[in-house]
Amino acid sequence: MTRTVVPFGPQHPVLAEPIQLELTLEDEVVVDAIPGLGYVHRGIEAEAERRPYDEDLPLLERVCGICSVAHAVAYAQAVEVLAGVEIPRRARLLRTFWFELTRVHSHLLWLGLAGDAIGFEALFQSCWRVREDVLDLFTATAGNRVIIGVTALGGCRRDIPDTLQPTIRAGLDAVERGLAGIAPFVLGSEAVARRLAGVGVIPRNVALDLGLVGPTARASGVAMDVRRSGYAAHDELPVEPVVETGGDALARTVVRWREIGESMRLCREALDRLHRLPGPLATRVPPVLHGEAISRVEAPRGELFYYVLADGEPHPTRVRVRTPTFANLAAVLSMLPGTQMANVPVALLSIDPCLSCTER
Amino acid sequence: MSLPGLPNLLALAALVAATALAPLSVGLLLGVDRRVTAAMQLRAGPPILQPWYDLTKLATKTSLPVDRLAASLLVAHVVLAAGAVALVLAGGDLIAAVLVMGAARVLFILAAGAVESPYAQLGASRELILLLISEPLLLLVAIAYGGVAGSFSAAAVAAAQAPVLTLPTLGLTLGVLLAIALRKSPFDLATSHHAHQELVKGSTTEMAGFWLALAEVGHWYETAFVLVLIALASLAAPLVGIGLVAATYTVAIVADNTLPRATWRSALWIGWGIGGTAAVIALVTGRLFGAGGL
Amino acid sequence: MRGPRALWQAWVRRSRTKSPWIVHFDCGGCNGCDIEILDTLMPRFSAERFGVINVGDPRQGDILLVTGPANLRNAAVLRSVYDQMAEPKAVVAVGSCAAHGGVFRGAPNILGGVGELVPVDVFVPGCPPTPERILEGVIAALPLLAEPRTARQATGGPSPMSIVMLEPREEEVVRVPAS
Amino acid sequence: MSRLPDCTTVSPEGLLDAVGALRHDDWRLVTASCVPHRAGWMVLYHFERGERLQHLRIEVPAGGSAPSIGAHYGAAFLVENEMAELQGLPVSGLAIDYRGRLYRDFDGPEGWVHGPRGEAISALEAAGLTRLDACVPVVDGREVRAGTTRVPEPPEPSTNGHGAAGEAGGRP
Repeated sequence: MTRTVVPFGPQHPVLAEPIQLELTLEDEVVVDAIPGLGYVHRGIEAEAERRPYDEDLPLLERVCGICSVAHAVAYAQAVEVLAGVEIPRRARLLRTFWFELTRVHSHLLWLGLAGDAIGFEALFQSCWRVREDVLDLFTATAGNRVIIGVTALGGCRRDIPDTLQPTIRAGLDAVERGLAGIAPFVLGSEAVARRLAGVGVIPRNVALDLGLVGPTARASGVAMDVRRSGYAAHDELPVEPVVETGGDALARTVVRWREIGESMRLCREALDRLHRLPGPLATRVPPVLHGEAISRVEAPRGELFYYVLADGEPHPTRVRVRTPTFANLAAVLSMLPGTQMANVPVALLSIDPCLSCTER
Repeated sequence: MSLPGLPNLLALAALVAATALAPLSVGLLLGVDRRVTAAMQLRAGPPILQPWYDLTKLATKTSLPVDRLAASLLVAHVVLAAGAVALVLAGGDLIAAVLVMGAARVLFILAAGAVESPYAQLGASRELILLLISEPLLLLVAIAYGGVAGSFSAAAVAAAQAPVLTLPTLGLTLGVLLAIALRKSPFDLATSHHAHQELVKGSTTEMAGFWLALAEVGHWYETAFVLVLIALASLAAPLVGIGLVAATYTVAIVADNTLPRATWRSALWIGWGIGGTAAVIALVTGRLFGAGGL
Repeated sequence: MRGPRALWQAWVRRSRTKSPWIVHFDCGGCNGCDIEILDTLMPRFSAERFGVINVGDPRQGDILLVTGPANLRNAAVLRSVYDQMAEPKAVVAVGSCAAHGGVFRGAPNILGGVGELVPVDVFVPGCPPTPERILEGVIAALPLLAEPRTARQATGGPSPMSIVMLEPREEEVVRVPAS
Repeated sequence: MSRLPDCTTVSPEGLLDAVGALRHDDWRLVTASCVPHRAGWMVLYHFERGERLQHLRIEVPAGGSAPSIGAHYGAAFLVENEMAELQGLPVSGLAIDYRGRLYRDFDGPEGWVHGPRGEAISALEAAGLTRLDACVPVVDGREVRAGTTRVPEPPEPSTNGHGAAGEAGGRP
């Protein structure tokens, strides 16, 4: 039995982001994994405590370039609780639209990377090709491809006028055509299923013990979805959690794939309700706040948690961000021992890790 | 193939030229391969000459210091691999050529394992598994050729007319070998042009610049070796041969673009299951219907 | 008619500028630029038509694409990755953060732009820059790959300190509305 | 002034029992938030069950420490290490202790580098690059290197901002 210590990272091409995993291998089987973090830690929480409430918004949007809408909405909600304001219905619907579109783009991005991790380059390329259509929708509605900055404290900064609706619907149709095109290579493919099945298994009780969130938890049979708490427009657009019981990389793929469809439906319903809906875009939020507030949203990777403490200063006293990957990192550590080295990227990617989120 | 009518010196010059040109034509093939793959993924691909550009660039980069043992092993690897190709081109013994190629690959594995990086060492041990898949298959192919021609000399094989049943099965085995030589699969062994792999570049992780170019040339010779073996079977019937290569290549590239790549475990089964069975069928039919018993 | 030596040199220069292998390094950014870099390899932008390959191994790379503000722990890794690359090589700083720290400038664990650590040849502005701009940045760095840095200096070619700053396009200029 | 609903204040000594009771009732640990507060710390532990939230609050005076809740929630070690490193809260009984080296290679605010380029570079060279080897988290009594695979060599001292490493090309 030869023991090798393989340093996985910090600069490893499987992930675009730096993380280090010290993998101890016995032959080709991982027996131990220890994470080394800190390569993308910026100190955003500390920096947010030095900037005014409204200037924190662009900063916190850049906690993560993929799910920036989730961070913006979560932070704005916390501030709105502190201020005790209700945001207009139009803003809630708009937030839901962009949020769910973010989920579509994030899941497609992940699916592509997962395809890449199993050496299926064509799937990688196809998923990202469809994702381009989603990014086009962001460009059409917000003017930027990735970090779109549409959220404001108390509502939204941008509107989707009714004249733009046909364009957006055509775009959504294009995305759905693209999705139908790649469907045979995702869930329809026996070879893909065989490559993913049984990799990185997390049983339901372990998922509960570790406090996993998001698609990772749902794939292990835990029916949790923060959207059920009815934030943004989810009080009028309810969501049922997509649950699978396999607990492996395949189940996580299935969950995310089905969530893409669910999010497309939510986008369309939000658009329907926005049509001819009068009303302002935002409510005014006072610059000085008191108290403490908690806000949770269902980011593409799972529950995103914000705690904001205000002490009557023009800037928050404390902004605490608990990102989904921070919670799910424990899953990686529990699933890697016993995994074949060849499956390490698949197992690691199956939780959809986002390190710029994790370390802030 | 030997050229009996010409003076020996001229024949030698022709042999050297052919051996030198062999990897260059493989580079061209790889260029086409990258274009076709890109087209299948709806991308614009690189120029056809891209592998040559890559090789020239690598060879002329400022060399980083490299382990002396690894360096000499790499040089020996290329020399032996070229020798194996030359041996077949000269009409020599196929079995000997296969063994020389095997030795060349072993030298490469030693070169990869000679450095301290765990990625290179793991890559080397997987490269060894790949060798264990392909080397027996190559031997089987050589023996099947021997059955067809009644002799192991490449010249005799080129002259012999292979039976109808033998060619497709041999083609299948050689197709599997080609997929391995092009490093299409298995993915986790791949020193392919694919960055997203858990061993980074596996066996070539620690090689750079000129030394990486050397490894690349050796790798092109391996591919050339398989191509020359394919050509041997088809000299008597060129159209069949070209058709076979095109068909196996198409299958390989379609599979590459519609399926995830195999891990080394599944590659072992697929390689031996398909390639081995086909080779054995070819061996038996070649023996039964070929030019004469051994 | 040029001699074989000149022909060979022309071929080498051509090869070097037509085969940029990319090493992507995230020095603490938010993922936005990193995903856009990967996006350049996708069908819409098809970076491979310029010979671009995304290699994971710095020893085999030609162009270092750095994103993100320089994070204090990652700074040492960045320097090490840069040192491992063989000449000729070039550095492209992608995004506002890599240029000067961007929105994170002044954050506790941030040093500033990556220019503090490695000699940057091209700055690509944007938060994040679009894939087109990133490709433009890579193409702007290609002439630098024709010769090693020392040779460039000796012959008076582009020097290591000559920085190409891509000008923002009209549509990329953000005008802050007077509130 | 809004305060958190469902928030119970307990003493640091009584924390483990309170957490154990919640664990027994299948509450999920969401996270913990640490706020420097009156020369000490205020720590909130957030729990969730069936879309309901509940919080435990402890106040740790200066010089005191918070007990690790890793016995009840194994995954808490990350957030506890984070609180220890970023807010300076001493956490006792950590199962995996990064010794304040989870994110940074510097101690506290005085090690944070600000200021113009030259100073930052020299500070990094003086402290960061050379001290990277010193960041050794301890796991189960064993020291684990958090450095890089290819151990970064301290760069050559340079006269300008761009270091001699630029010309050297290869590794030293």
